[in-house]
Amino acid sequence: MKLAEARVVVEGLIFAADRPLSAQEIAEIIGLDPPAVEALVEDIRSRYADGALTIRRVGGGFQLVTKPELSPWIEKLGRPVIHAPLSPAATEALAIIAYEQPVTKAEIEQIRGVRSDSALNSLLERGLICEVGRKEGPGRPILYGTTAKFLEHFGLASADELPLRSISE
Amino acid sequence: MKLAEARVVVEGLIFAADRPLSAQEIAEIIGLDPPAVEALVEDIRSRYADGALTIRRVGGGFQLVTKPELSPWIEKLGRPVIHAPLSPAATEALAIIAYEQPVTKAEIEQIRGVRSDSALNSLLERGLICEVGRKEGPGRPILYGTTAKFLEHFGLASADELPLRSISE
Amino acid sequence: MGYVVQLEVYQGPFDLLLDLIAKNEVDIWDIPIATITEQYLEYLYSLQEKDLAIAGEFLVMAATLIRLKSRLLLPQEQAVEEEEEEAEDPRRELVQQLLRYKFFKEVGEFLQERYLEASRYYTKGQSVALYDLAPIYTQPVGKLALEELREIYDHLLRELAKEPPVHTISPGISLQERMALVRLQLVGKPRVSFRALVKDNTPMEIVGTFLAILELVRLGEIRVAQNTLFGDIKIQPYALELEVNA
Repeated sequence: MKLAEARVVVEGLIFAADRPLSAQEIAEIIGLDPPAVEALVEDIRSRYADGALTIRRVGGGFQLVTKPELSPWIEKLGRPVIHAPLSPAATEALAIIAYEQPVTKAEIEQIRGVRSDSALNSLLERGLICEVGRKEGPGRPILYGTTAKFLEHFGLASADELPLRSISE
Repeated sequence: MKLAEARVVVEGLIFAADRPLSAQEIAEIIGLDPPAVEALVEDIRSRYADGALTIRRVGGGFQLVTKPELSPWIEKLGRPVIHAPLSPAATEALAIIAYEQPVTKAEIEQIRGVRSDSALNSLLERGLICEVGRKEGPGRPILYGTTAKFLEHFGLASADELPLRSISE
Repeated sequence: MGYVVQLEVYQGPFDLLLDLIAKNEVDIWDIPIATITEQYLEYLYSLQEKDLAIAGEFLVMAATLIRLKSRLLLPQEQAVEEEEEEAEDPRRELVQQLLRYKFFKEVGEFLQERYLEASRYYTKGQSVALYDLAPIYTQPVGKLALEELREIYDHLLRELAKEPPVHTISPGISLQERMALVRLQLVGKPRVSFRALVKDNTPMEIVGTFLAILELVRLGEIRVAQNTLFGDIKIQPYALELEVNA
């Protein structure tokens, strides 16, 4: 396959996928190596310069999205808001789960200093966290972890973009 | 708004909309008239010449899709599997189409008393109905009818074999 | 009667303490426990004066602070008894908890910001935009029977033929009373379903309860979720962890 053709296929795949596609996945489909895919994505992105779309890197994959400056126009479509902003309580709980996973509700509540049932429910409903197992011990409490959707929801390319843990602690 | 800017907004709207957008709807959002929108859509389409995407006209609106020649590649992403049964709304729309065909969306909505876009989309995706023509008159609205797949599912040789309506009405 | 409040903007006792430490511009490793305890209690008293209930976690922290204060006031004899062992600062554990909490609170704020930024990027609105890649429906029509289709159609036509029904509205109970009923149902429960709130199932009750829920959402007292079209509506108190029953 010629590079120009490969570029078009990569663009089509990223558009058509209903989830962010990783360079690895694309590479397997088109039979090139991941660095070549990365280069093609860069090429596509630069060709989008005077259009409405761009490709962002999120959750370890590529995703076709509209440029942020168009958001005031797109809001006029009245597309239902899938993700209302999370409450501070829920983001605190999510932060703890992201770093401490797998973690139980009791452990989260111990760090936050308050009950966290509704924060956890809200995160579960949005599919940002899920039950990943049970902890050994009395009551075998549920262990929570973050989902693939977590990074996508916050536009994070990978967990490395989360703030580093301070050393003082 | 300059035309170049309007073109970018139109592209963004078509991409982000959760339904095919008509020239009229786009025109209302950006404050141009429908023929100007049609011209912008043509411009976008021609700019897509050496890319993966194109704009097709479907159900009286515009929709961003991958070019048909890419389908062998895109199929490798896997077809989504949906287990959900028909929604009550879609079932109602199907009943109306079965008995009234050929019938327009407006006529279906008049009988149901509510908007029926997503019900029709769901039936189209399931292959139970299809576009069978256009009604003469203003706007030349699309006429819908049931498909061979529909007949097959209910073991009917033709739509004439549908159970007779009760006499009470 | 059960009464639900939210404690201003504080997410919990650690949040309140961190705010007091910041306001006093003191070193977190050298917290003036006497001053901070005093201010902490003052805050709780001010809530009481406003007739607001105080969550149990805030009271537990008050007790911890008072205990710390009394230990710091004790002469250092005990430390001497422990000989070589360095006398551990009794504040140490609290400070570690505070720092730990502070880190996650900041990550939470970072996530909030990232969310706002990320929400300006829109993804493709329709998933049907693929040629020859329609979803596979395992149940295209489900268990729908031909006879049902006819019944649905007949029913729709009968409804259409009917004169629009005239509804008379009786005064019934007020919106305020409906809201009070919904609040009452929520006391001590993580969530209730809309169906459970509507007992008599009369149109007045359904509409009245629905309006009460909308009003409570507007006031920020509850959150609602509906997972499927026409599905049941789940109602949760907002920020449950900060609520207590007076």
